[in-house]
Amino acid sequence: MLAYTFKRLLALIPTLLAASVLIFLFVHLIPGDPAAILLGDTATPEEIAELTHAMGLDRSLITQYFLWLGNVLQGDFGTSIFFRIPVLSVIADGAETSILLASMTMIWIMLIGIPIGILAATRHGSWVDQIASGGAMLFASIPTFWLGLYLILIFAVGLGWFPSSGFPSISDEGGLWNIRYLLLPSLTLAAPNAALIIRLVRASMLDVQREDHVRTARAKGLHPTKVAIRHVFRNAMISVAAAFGFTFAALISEAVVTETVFSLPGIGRLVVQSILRRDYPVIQGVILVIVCLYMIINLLVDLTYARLDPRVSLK
Amino acid sequence: MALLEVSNLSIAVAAGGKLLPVVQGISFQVEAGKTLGIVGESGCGKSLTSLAIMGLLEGSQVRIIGGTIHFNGQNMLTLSDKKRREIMGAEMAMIFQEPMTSLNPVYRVGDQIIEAIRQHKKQTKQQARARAIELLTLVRIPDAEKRIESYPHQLSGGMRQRVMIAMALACDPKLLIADEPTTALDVTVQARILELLKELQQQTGMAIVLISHDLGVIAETCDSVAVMYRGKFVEVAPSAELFSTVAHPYTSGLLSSIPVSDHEIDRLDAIPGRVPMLGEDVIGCAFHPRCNLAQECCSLKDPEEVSLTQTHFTRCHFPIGSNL
Amino acid sequence: MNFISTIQNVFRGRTLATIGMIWLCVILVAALAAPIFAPFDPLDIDPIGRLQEPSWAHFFGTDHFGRDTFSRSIYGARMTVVIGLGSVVFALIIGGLIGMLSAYFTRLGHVLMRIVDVLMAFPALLLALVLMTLLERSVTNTIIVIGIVYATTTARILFGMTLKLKGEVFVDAAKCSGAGHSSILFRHILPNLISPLLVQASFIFAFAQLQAAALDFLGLGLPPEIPSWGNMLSEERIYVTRAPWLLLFPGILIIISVFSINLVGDAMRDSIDPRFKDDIAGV
Amino acid sequence: MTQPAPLLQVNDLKTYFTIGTGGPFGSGKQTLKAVDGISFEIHAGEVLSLVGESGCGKTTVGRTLTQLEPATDGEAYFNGTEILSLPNSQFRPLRREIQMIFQDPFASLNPRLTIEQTLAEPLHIHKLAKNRKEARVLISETLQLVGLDPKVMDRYPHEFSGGQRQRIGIARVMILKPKLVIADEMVSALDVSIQAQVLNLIKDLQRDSGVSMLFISHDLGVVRHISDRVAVMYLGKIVEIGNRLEIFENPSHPYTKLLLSSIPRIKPGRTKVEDLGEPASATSPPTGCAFHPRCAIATEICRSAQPEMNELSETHVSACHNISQLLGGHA
Repeated sequence: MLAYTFKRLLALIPTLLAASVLIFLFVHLIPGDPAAILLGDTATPEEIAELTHAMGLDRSLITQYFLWLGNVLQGDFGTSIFFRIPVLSVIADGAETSILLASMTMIWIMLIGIPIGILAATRHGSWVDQIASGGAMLFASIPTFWLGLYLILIFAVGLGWFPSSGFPSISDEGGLWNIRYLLLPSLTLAAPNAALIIRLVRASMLDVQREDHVRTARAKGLHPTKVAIRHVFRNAMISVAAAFGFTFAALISEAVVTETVFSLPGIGRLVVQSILRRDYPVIQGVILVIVCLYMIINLLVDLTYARLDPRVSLK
Repeated sequence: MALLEVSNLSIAVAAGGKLLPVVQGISFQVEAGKTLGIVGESGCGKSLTSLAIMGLLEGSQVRIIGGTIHFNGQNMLTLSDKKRREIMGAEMAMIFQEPMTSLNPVYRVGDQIIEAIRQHKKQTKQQARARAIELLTLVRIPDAEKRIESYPHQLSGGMRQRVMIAMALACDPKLLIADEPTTALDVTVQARILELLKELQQQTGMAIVLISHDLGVIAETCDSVAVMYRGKFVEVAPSAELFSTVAHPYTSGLLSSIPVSDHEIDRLDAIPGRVPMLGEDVIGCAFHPRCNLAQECCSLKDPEEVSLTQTHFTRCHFPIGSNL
Repeated sequence: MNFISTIQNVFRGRTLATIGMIWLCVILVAALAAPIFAPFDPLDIDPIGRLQEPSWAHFFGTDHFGRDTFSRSIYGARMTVVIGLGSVVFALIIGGLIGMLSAYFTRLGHVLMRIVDVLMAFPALLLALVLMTLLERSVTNTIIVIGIVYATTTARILFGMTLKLKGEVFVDAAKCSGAGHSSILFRHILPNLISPLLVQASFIFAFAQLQAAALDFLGLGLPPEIPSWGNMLSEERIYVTRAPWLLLFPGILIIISVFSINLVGDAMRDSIDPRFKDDIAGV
Repeated sequence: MTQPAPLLQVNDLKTYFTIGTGGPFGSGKQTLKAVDGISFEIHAGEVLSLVGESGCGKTTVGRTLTQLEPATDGEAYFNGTEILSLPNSQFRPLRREIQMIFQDPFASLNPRLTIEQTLAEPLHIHKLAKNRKEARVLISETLQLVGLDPKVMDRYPHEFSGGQRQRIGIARVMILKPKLVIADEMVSALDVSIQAQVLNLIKDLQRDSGVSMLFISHDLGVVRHISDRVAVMYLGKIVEIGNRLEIFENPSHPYTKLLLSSIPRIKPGRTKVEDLGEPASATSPPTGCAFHPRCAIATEICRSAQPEMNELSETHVSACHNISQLLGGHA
C-alpha cells in the first residue's frame, strides 16, 4: 500500500510538471504588462523598463520558467502585485474559508445525496424515485450563482436568518458560531453536487441490482433491506467512489462562483479577483496549488477505490 | 406427499403491456433423495421454472400467473415473505449457471458462506466460520482454512462453483435447485462437479432439480427427466426409460442432433426450422412446424398429456413407437 | 434503424422528455425569429422607464437601463443556441477525433492522451477562466474555450468507447475481409458511436449553458453588450433586492432549458446500446 | 509415400502476450504464453480440428494465423509463402484465401450494416465485383448456398436468429471462395438443434468446395463429427495429434483420455480416468510436462523435462514421457 502510494506520487510528477509549464505559459500569454500595472498610470516608460528588468520579465521565457519553478520548489511563489505580500500567505489567508466551505459542502453532499440515492434505487420506478431523480436533475440544471443569489434574497435579506455575505475567521469574535456564515454558501455549493451523487448512487445501485450475485444473496433468504445495503449499496460504492474525483473538480469550479456570490474570502474568489486584477504571481500560484490538490484528491480516490474493490490490486 | 409438488405452474413475461406466456401449466413432483432433470433449449422456460420454485422472480418483468408450488406440504406462493425467506437458503437452496458472477466480488468467500449460515442458524461467528471451513472441505476445496480468506476473483471457475455449492449446503437443504451448474465450465471440471453433486446427494439425501440443455449431463445425473419445449413438458419419464424408448418427436430430434464422440455419424439428423419467438403464436402443437411426423390434426389441436406407461408421459398426438 | 422510429423509441412513454424536446424547439424558433417575436429592440434604452415591474407592456419588466427584459430574453435564446451548438460541434469534432484516433493508433494515443490528461488536471471552470483571460471576451472565444474544456472529456470518453469497439468481433471480421484502417475506423467503428455521441452532445450542450452563464457572471464570458441570459443575470444582480423579477426570468429560462436538454439526453441514454451507458458522463 | 506439399505448414508457432504494465510505475509485467511452440500442417481439402479447454490457446492459434495477433516466433507457410512476417499490405491479398468464422453470431456482424453491405464489403475490397448489380448477384447466390432467402440482404443483423446469423457469417466467408477457413468455436453458441443444422451445412460446403479447414472447438462430439485429423492442445502446446479415429478410438496421451472420459454420455458406461487437479493457469504453467499435476501416471521426469513428440504411427504423434507404458496397455 505504502509502496504503491509512493509510486503513484512519483507518477504525478510528469503530469504536474507539464501542468506547471501550461500554467506558466497561460499566465505569460495574458495580454498586459505586469510592470505597468504594478506601477500604475503615472509611471514613466523608464520606470516601467527598470521594473521589468528587476522582475526578470525581460529574460527569455524558458529562463523565467526555470527561475519560477526553482523558487516554487523552495516554497517561494513570488510576491503578490496587489497585496505586496508573498503569494503563499495570500493563498493561506483564503485556505481557512475554502477548506471549511468544502468540508461542510461534502457533509451536505453525503447527508443528502447518499440516502436519497439509495431510496430512489430501492423504490425504482415508484413516485419516490421519480421525484428524487427528477428533482436531482432539476437541481443539477440550476446555475450555482442564481441559486446563491436567491438563497441570499430569501433567507438573508427576506427572513434575516443568516448573514448574507462574508466570513469572519472562526478564530475571530464569534468563534465556531461564525460557521453560520457558511451555511447558505455550502448549501448552494452542495445542491448541484448532491444532485449528481443522488443520480450516481441510484444508477450504480440499479446496475448492481442486475448482477447475478444479488440473486445469490436473495436466494440465501436475506431480508430485502439487508440485500440492498450489504450487497447492492456496498458494491455500488465502488463506482460512486470512483466518481468522487469528478465531484471534487466540480466543487472547485463552483466554489469559484459561490465564493464570489457570497463575497467569501476564499481561494475561489481569489482566483477570479487575481485574474481581474492581473495579479500574475497569485494566478500562477493559486492555480498550481489547486491542480496539485486536485491530483492528490484523485490519488486518494484511487486508493479508496482499491480498498473498496478487492479485485484492484495495489502492486 | 412428495417433497416438491408443482402443479399447473404458468409464468408470463410482461412486454409492451401484454402478458406473454413462457411457462404453460407444467406439473411435476420431486421425492426426497431423487434428482429431476429439466432439459430444453434456450428460451424454453426451464430457468424461469427454477427461479419460480425458489421464489426469485419477484421484482422483475416476469410473474407467476397460475398454479401452485408445494414444498414440504406448504404452498410457497401463498406463504408470507418472512416465512418464505426462512425456507430460502435453509431448506431450499440454489446454485446458478455463472460461477464467475454469482459470488459477490467484494466479500471474502468465507464471509459469504458465514452470512448464509448465520441468516438461518443462531451461531457465533467462530462457530459459523468453523462450519464454513467444514463445508469447503466437504466440497473438496484444498486448504479450506486458507481458501476461506480468498476473494472470488482469486479462484478458478470450478472452485467458485464449489464455493457456491458449499454455500447452498450451509443449512443442509432438503432441496437443491441447480440451474445449468456446469454449462460455463470446461468438460473436465464439469465431470468433477457433477460427481461431487451426486456424492453429496448420497450423503445428505437431498433432492435435486437439475436444469440443463445438455442431454448427456441429464442422462448421467438424473433419476427422471422432463423435456421442455416452448413452456410445456412434452415428455416426462424415468431417465433410463426416456433414453431407451423415446416417445416425443422433439426428444428424438434432440437426441439425433447431438454429435457424439463415441461413434461415427456421417450426417446429423437435425430438427428443421427454429423455435418460435416469444409472443409468436403457433396454433396446435407448438412443435408441429418442425416435426416431420406432423399430420393435419397437429396444426389444429394442442395435444393433451398421454401416459405411455405408469411413469412415462408425453404430449403428442402420434408418439413414436405407440399405436395411439 | 430508421430515423423516425428511433425518435419514437426515445420519447415513447417519457412525457417529461417530450415536453423538454418541445421546449428546445421553442427556444430554437425564438432564436431564429427573435426580431419577429421581440416587441422591443433589446438594446433600446429608456432612462425614464427603469426597473419597471412586469406588465402587459413589458412581460418581464425592464432593466436598469429601461431595456425590455422580455425582448432581451428572446434575443438571449440566440446566444443559448449559438454557444451550445458551437461548443458541442467544437468539442465533438476535436475531442472525438483525438479520442478515436488515440484508441485506434496506440502509439499516437500515448502522446495525445497524455496531453488530454494534463488538461484534465485543471477543473473545468478554472481552465475556462484562464483561457478566457488569454483571449478577448467574444462569442467565438467563449465557444472555443468551452469547446476545449469539453473536448478533453469527450476525448477521454471516446477513447474508452473506441477501445471497446476495436475489440469487437465484427471489427476482427472486417480485418479478416481485408478492410483497411480508414474503412474500419469510419465504416465500422464510427457508425456505432453515433448514438452515444448524440447523448454526449446533449450533456455537453447542457454543461456549456451553465459554464457560459458562470463565465458571464464572473465578467469573463460574452461581451457585456450582448444580450445573453448569463449577462442579464450578471448585470442586474445588484438590483436583485429592488427588482427581484429581473433575475427570476433569465434564471428560470436557463434552468428550464438546461433541464430540458438533460431530460432529452437522459431519455436518449436510456434507449441506446447498454455497452456504452457507463462511459457517458452526465448529470 | 510422397505427399503433396501441405496447404498450410506451421512450424514452432509461439504467441506470447504481455499482461500488466511495465516501467517504473507499472505493476510488473508477466508473460502469458498463449501458444508455446506448436507445429502442424493442413493439406488441401482437409479438416484439422484443434481441440482443448478454455485457456489452452486454441483460439489464439487461429487469430495469429489471420494476423489478428502478432506471432512472437515461428513460421507459417501458406501455399509456400511465409505469412506471419508479411506486412499488412502484402498480407491483405492473401486474406481472400484465408478466411475466419467467429464464435459469437451476435457480435460478429456490424449492427449498423445491412446484410448486403456486410457481404459486399469483401467483394469490393478484393475487387470481385465490378458494380453493385454484379455484387448482388454473387451475394444472392451465396445466400442461397447457405440456405437463406436472398431477400434477406436488405435487412439488418438484429432481425435474425443466432442460427441465421451464423449462416450469414458463413456466407461472408464463402463468398470469397477461400482456400483455408479457420472456424473458431463456430457452433458453440448455438442451441443443439440449430447447431446440428449449421454443422450439416458447413460439412456439405466443405465437401463440395474442397476448402481446407482449421476447426477450433472445445466440443469433442462436434470435432469427431467434422474432422479428418485432430490436434489436442493443453496450455499452449499440442499434446497429441492424429487421424480422427486414432484420437477417438485409440487415444494415447493421458490428457486426451481424460477429456474423452469426461464427456457426459447418454448411454451409460463411460470409462473413468482419474483427474488429480484443476487446470493450471497459463500465466504460471507447471514445470516439465504442463499436465503432470493432473496426471495419474506422472513420474519424476514429467516434473522436470518437457516431453518430446513421439511418433506412434505415420500420422499419430503424442507428447508424453511415458509413451511406452501407454502403448502397452489399451485405455
